[in-house]
Amino acid sequence: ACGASNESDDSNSGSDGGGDTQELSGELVGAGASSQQAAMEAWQAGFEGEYPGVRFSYDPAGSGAGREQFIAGSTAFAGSDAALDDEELAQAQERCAGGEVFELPNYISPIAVIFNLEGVDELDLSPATIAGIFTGAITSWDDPAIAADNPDATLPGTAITPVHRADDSGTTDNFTDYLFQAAGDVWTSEPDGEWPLPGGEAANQTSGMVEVVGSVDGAIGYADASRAGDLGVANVAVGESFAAPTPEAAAAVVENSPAVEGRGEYDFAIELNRLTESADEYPIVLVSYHLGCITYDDQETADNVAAFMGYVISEDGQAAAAENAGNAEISDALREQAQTAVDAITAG
Amino acid sequence: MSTDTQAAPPAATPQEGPVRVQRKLPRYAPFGLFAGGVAVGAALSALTGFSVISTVVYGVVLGTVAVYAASRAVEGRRKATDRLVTSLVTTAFGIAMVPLVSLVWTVLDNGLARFDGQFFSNSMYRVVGEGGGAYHAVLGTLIITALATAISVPIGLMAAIYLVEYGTGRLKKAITFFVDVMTGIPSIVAGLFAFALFTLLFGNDFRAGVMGAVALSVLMIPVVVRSCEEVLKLVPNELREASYALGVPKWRTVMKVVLPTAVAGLGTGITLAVARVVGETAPLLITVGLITGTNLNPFDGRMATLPVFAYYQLTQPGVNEQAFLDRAWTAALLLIILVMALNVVARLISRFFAPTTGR
Amino acid sequence: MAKRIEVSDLNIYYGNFLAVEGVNVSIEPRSITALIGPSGCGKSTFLRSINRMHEVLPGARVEGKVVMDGQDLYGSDVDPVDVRRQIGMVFQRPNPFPTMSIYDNVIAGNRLNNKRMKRAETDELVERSLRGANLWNEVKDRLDRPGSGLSGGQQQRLCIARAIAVEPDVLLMDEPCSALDPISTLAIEDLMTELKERFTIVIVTHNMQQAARVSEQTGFFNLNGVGQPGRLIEFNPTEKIFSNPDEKATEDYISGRFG
Amino acid sequence: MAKRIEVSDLNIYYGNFLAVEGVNVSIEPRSITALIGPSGCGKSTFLRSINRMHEVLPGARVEGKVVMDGQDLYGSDVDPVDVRRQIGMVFQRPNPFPTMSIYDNVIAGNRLNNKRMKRAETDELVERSLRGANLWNEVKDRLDRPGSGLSGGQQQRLCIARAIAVEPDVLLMDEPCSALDPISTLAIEDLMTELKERFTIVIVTHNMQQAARVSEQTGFFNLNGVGQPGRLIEFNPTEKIFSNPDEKATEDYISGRFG
Amino acid sequence: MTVTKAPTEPPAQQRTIRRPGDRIFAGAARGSGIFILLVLAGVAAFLISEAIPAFTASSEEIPGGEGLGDYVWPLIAGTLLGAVIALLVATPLAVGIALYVTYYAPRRIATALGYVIDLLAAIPSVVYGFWGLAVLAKQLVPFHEWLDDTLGFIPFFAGPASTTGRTMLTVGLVLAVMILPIISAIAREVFGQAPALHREAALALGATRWEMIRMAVLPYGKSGVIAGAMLGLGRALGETMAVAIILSGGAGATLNVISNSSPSTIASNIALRFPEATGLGVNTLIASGLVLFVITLAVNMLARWVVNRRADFSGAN
Ligand SMILES: Nc1ncnc2c1ncn2[C@@H]1O[C@H](COP(=O)(O)OP(=O)(O)OP(=O)(O)O)[C@@H](O)[C@H]1O
Ligand SMILES: Nc1ncnc2c1ncn2[C@@H]1O[C@H](COP(=O)(O)OP(=O)(O)OP(=O)(O)O)[C@@H](O)[C@H]1O
Ligand SMILES: [Mg+2]
Ligand SMILES: [Mg+2]
Ligand SMILES: O=P([O-])([O-])[O-]
Repeated sequence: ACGASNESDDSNSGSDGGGDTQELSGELVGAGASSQQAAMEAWQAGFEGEYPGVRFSYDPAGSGAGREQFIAGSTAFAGSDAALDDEELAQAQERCAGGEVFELPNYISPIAVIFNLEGVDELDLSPATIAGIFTGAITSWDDPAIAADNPDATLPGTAITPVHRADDSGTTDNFTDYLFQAAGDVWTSEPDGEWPLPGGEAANQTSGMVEVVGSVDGAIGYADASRAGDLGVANVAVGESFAAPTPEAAAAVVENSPAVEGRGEYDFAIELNRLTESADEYPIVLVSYHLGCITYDDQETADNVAAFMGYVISEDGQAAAAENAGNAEISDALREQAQTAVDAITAG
Repeated sequence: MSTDTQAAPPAATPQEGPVRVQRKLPRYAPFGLFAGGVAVGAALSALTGFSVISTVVYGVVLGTVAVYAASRAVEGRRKATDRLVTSLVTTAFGIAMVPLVSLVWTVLDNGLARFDGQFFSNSMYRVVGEGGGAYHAVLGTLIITALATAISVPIGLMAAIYLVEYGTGRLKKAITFFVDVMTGIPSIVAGLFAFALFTLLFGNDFRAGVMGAVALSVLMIPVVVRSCEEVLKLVPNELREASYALGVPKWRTVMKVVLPTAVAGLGTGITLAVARVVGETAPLLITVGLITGTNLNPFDGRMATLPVFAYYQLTQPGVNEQAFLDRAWTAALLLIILVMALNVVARLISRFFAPTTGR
Repeated sequence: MAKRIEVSDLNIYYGNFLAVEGVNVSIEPRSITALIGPSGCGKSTFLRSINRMHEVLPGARVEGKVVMDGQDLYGSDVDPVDVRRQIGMVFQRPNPFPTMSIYDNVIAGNRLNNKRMKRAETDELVERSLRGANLWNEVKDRLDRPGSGLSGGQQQRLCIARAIAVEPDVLLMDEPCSALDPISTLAIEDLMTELKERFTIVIVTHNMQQAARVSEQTGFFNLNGVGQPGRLIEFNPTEKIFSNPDEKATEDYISGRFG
Repeated sequence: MAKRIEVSDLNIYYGNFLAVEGVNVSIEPRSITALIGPSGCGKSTFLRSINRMHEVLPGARVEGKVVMDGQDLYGSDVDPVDVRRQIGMVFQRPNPFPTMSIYDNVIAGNRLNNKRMKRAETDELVERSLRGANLWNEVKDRLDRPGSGLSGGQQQRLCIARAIAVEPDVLLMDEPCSALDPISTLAIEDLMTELKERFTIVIVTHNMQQAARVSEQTGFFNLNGVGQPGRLIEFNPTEKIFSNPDEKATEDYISGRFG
Repeated sequence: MTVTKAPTEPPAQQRTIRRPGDRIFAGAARGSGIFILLVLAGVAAFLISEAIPAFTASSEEIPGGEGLGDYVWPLIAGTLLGAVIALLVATPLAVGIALYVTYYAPRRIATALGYVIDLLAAIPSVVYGFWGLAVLAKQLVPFHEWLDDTLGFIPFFAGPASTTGRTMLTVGLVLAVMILPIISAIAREVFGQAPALHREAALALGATRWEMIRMAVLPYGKSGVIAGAMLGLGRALGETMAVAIILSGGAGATLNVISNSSPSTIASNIALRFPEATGLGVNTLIASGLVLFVITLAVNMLARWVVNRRADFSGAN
């Protein structure tokens, strides 16, 4: 009687094509990265369509919080912009009845270098130039370094306002990781979720970043490519050419990156290849994982997690997410790999 | 300064009247002078590069100075001071209107897009992209706020009563002092505290609306105590004595004489306290999280609330960004309407009880 | 149900300030006792100590005994609320409840104590009390209006009506007529004379004619100097006080000037 | 600097309620005028309309003229603040400023006009005013204490001191002695007699002996019934009023009972 | 009801017996007061126990690698700076508004105007944040430049002026708007209650409206204004989301309120870092919360000391 009009059991369930809704019940609780929130909405909606009996919730509390809650056992799975470190891995295994942990790179999204410069729509930037801009070494848009990357462009003398994230974020972590690996001497700070340099213009969340870059002529920042909107998006030097942050290029770089060494059978954490020279790959990519147990204490949770992860990596699931969040779909190779983990989930 | 302001100079006495009517500015002179000041201010700001803010600032300053100077010259120091304060006080009100209008305009401008039936009847259950609504979040906010109010108002009001009617010595001092300290607890810390408390009591995976209500209560209680205390202090002792002298026990005196006399102020205070917490995001983010469906049971499971809903819609939109932003602003608009409605209810209640003042 | 009140060795303090010292007096039942004396000598303070209203002020306290029909009102087993229920009071400054209508003000003593009464009963009580206080005609058409909209004298009479509506055994009145016109004063005096058939009445007044007119016993308070405590100088039948007082101070005060 | 006040066709309203109707009277300078009448007939209301204190109440307004030495006090070019500066007032209920010391209360009015008075001057002024109000001896040792800690009568005298400290041309007093003992009353009466050499004084009193003692002129207010406006029934020299009034109503009222 | 003169001898009330109703009611009132103290003690205990690891950790382990002191110091500066700006701007404004509503505005619309200001309290802090970011900050850019140009010699306005306006000054102003309704609502209540008796006493002495207010209203309402200001200050010190959204924070301690490198505030820093924080990071954030707690304590002690110096003349009763 008190439900929302779109929640009544009979009206909606299974209406979108799935046909055979399955008999699962109970709860499925996850928490973690907010980066995948938009994709998660799509996954949740699709999953709830197929399994109307399961009460699903995902708390976009942040990757760190997600990992902690998972380890503490208060959630069944976590979303995380970073793979578990060794210490966390040990704790996670303990939480998983002493068994194995899965880490699936299910959300892949290119990070765009966004800019707002009157009269300039196209911009190519090399890693060293980007780093120079963000360290404050390059202060004006007509700097020779930028001109060298863009021989054909007419660049104004506008001052550059570099904008970084004020909050601790996966986006910053990946962006600084890229600069650290690709920019050579120009960038010396260790990669970190918190912006490592003092001072400068800082903005909260991707939305703050987009707002600030959008409001200041001469501003430059970095954000999830799907959120760039009307802002200029720079092409980033890859080898001899410049690549745009397309989903395909992002998926490609993930597929071709090596796995992290010495992890479990179902732990597919990867070491992103930031130094790729392939023109089809875009190196500034954020990968957000789903973390969970291979063995759960109870059957219900195991079934629910398996069903959810199965849906997420399915073509339907990936397509739904891509449509809502603008991220890259995982490749077939990654899907097959992930499927082995999903199949292995049991209770015990 | 002191010598030339001595009393009203008899020189300033015009016509025959016995009341030493000092010369007076004509009725509309202050307005005219003020307008003149604003005009000069506009000209000045045009010289220095025209902008709305500088025009207003220069204008108000010059207008005020013009009125003061003219009044000072014609009517003397006291009258001039009076006019100056009138200008200042009116300006203060005007200044406050600027952000208010701007804020309300911003919220209305952005929030009316989705102010439709669907928004009130639908939740976000299985909604991707466009559509959906905040039905679940509205109910969540109402339930959690009601719960927080139910916790905070009795405790806060009783504590205020203690402070005003019973308190003595150290305990009173301690409570007054620490209630002030409590107002400084950051909302996010309140959330962390409630989270830790419930985790301690009910284990790791316990999540419920009541956690949020407790977090909000930590923020709300000091506001209730402080504002109620101030209002109760204003009830004249005469009335208490009149009641005691009729053989009415103290507690009945408090309940039936003191509280009704102060009810209008209490209403304001409690409304203020509710308004203070109803829009809180951080503590709810930590404690009750967010779900897409409707949960009406505050003792089990996560709940959606309007501020958290708005926050995520604003900060984590999908590709179809506008749909998310629209939902966020409409949620904000709804919050404002909610508090307004509450305000009206409080006024009605107090109108019902309030003393009709006479001499 | 009138009561005899015996006060012995009463000292009354505001914090550390001794305001009234060593009062010994016996107040007869079914009589009117008047208290007179210069301003600030402690008449109000003494009056308030009889029904334990004094102690509601922070730091205020008394030493000594106030015995009503054998029971020490300051005894450790006595509830001040019960004392005040039996000893009513009218204050120097009228203090009707601003949240209540005139009607509700009159029956406040009953209402506030949650006494259930039938509507007809309360109507009757309100009319009787207001008539007693000589206010009925002026307010009978606006009983539902707030009590604070009345003139000063009307307010005072409303407070008198409120006090007699609870039918106490003893009625303390602190200058009840100081804000009243002669007609109302007369009515109140008649009322007192009527009430004393059943009640014990103690009245503080600056109007010595009033004291002479209505009271059987008169007490004269005085103080030796500023900062000194007030004392009950003389307590005697009113006739004697006004014709042939024992004390020189009393005579000086009374002959100084009449009301 | 005493002033003659002429009131013509004055109607005084509280919102839509006509409280006082059609007052015509001329108040002589250098004299004391007493206003008497039953409670609620509008004496206070009329008094407050003379110095434009009436209009501070929401909805309160007047019609008609109050002319002081040829100038209409309700004229459009007259500032009520100036009116009140010259027509001082003492209220029925004492109202010292609770946040000020006794000393500061006395010179509160003077401080307004003259920010920087020499300490010696103010000391002198405070003493003179307090002596005038017969309060000096009682409070001289605690001038720096809050005015609210005094007894009712002391507070009233403090207010009188405050009003005379600004030396107004006209002094309005609303039952100034109703809370005072005979000695203080006498002192205030003496003070009035002294002040009338220079000032015009209007006093509301319920004490007809007081009216007879101190006033030259007396006005009798009355009202025909409840809800009716009060009227000035008779205005005559005091002697005449008390011996041979023109109106039957006056005679009835006065002979009804004295003080 | 003031506690100025505590009786030196045992008060007479000791002998007073209380009726059951009174005992229960008084007990409930007292219990509520004590309960509040317990809650606060709970919060303090929580903060302390969670903060201890951060205090005992070696300085390299603290985020930033320079130790807890270096981590928290800029945050303290930022917190105080923002709150002080807010209080300095809001208190006089709120008093002005309250006076306007109670004694200056046309009577018929006065109450309505009061509610209008209350609307400011109804606006959620997230909305303040986005409004500050998208509307106010931009409008204030020229003001920042003007301050830099004309008052640049004062350390507070040393510049360089921010090009986005997302500065401590803007945050202070937004906080001022947020606390305005709190202070003005309480001030309005107490000003409105100033006894007519005393207001009339002032007017009858020939006081102008302002002088009447100074003599009879302000002294009476002083404690209320202070109470409101303390509530407002608490809110300003603890405001989380609005500051997190508006401020371009994260820099070291500075007095400069108009540049784009401001220190963050304690509360907003917690909000920005907490979701991604793990282990000692969490402890450090909570330690900073404890510091804010102590700051609030100190500020209140100071305020109380100032207020109590003339408590004898409190207007109430
Ligand atoms: N609340 C109080 N705190 C301290 N002292 C007080 C208080 N009330 C009265 N006093 C002092 O106690 C003494 C007696 O005061 P009280 O009011 O009893 O006088 P009173 O005889 O009733 O005078 P009046 O005729 O003027 O009413 C005075 O010196 C007065 O200043
Ligand atoms: N604030 C007010 N609002 C409405 N009516 C009022 C107000 N004050 C007084 N009145 C009414 O105006 C009439 C005259 O009152 P006023 O106070 O002038 O009487 P008074 O002659 O001074 O009486 P008293 O001798 O009792 O003081 C009364 O009917 C009273 O009820
Ligand atoms: Mg007395
Ligand atoms: Mg009167
Ligand atoms: O996805 P974020 O962690 O950068 O907000």
